[in-house]
Amino acid sequence: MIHAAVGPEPIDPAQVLSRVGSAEDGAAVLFVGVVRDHADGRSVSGMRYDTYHEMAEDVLREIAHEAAARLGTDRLAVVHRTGELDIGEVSVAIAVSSPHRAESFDASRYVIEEIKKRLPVWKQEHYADGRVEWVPGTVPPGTGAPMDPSARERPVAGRGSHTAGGGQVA
Amino acid sequence: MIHAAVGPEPIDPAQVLSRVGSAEDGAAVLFVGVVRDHADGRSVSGMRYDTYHEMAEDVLREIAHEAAARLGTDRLAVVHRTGELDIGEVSVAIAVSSPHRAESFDASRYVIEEIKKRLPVWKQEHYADGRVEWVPGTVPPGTGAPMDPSARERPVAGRGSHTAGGGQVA
Amino acid sequence: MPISVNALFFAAYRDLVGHSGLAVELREGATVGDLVSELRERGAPFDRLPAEPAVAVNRTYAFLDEPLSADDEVAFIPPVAGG
Amino acid sequence: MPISVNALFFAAYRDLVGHSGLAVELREGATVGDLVSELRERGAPFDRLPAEPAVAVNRTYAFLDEPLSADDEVAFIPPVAGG
Repeated sequence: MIHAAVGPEPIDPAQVLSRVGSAEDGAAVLFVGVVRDHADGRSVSGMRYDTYHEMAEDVLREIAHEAAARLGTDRLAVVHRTGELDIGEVSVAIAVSSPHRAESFDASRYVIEEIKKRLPVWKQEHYADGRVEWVPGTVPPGTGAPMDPSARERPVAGRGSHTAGGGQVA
Repeated sequence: MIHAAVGPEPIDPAQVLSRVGSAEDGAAVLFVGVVRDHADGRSVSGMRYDTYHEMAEDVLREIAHEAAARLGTDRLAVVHRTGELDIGEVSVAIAVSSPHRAESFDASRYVIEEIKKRLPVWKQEHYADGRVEWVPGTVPPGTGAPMDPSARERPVAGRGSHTAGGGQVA
Repeated sequence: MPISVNALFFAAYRDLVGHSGLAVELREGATVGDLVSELRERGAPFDRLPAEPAVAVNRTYAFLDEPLSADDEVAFIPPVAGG
Repeated sequence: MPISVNALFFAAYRDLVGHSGLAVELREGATVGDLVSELRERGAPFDRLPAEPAVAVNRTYAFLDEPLSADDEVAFIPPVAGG
């Protein structure tokens, strides 16, 4: 069963992993994202995750279904946390399982890459020196200035990879 | 700390995962290999893992160190089980962590691919119809018939991908 | 007949404009781009919004030429940074 | 001076020859390939071993032209299937 959730509850990776697996599956992959103590050479003391909650669960569910199609099974669970997190706390956990390993690695990677491209979540780093900054992000594909009609039929992922647009506020 | 072990004790993936991670790491990947209930369309009831134990731990440690060099950290743990396993039991667990996710995915994949290429372990499938067969395997690189001297300096991985050589016994 | 839409501001954009959301009146047939122009023409703090922001209309990403209807929810989406 | 080495057989090879290991006498300077020939020339069941098996000498993979020394451990390694 595909599971996708966004919320403030602490994430237990083992519990997310326990949502996948079946007698048919020979491989499972668990990805865990954790708040780390540094970014671009600066010491970080914590992180706040804001989200457009109503939309985020829709987008995460959509990503999960796309990944499940690549995975070839419906054994996929993804949970993204919101709110204030300390160093070492889990921000995201993704578990998948499949008969063979290649599909599990591929689907797991797909979910985290797509989360970073288009999940409406923002994080604010709290630095050891007391300053606070929004982490530079990615413009999601399929939004902003209209592209020429031929390009528009298939939004180009590359378009979404710059970090402009007011991502940082001191 | 790099951890590599081969043995008959049941594997707890969460415990293997708990061996990695640090305040510097933003990503962890756990790979779990599980005995599945079918192979090539045949129903499987269990699996026996035999090993050349003295050599297997050396090779696994060597693989772990190679993977850690790619990972860029020493947060890597890999455990391979031996003996009789039931369907759903864990045969191998690999946990890694690193500041960024790409290295964790890469190192995790490297460990399982190298295990399959060169860890001296053999598995015997027990089928639902009572028959037993050694699973066809891979000839490790760097052994067997000598190659021409230029090739010999760097064993070619492709050489090890066939399944001949007495891998199956009815 | 003018229409009223709900503009939402998240994260850095909420900090920029000092609002998490507000209702905006637009002429019938207006697009997302018209909403952006209408807001930026109000001057500070709205002129700090980019001229071509990423947006979602009713929780789906949309281009700036998307036409709006009464009561649409138009979210201004700063570059995202999940994970 | 002949030397004695320890041949080990695992998994399918153990099943083939019916032994997990045995001591074999070889002439000084013999290679792994000479050990394989010596065994296969004994006839059944050793002639069921492949002519060019994978081997490990003292727990390290080796080619068939590797020279052997007294008391070396030479493992016959069927295609491996871990994971």
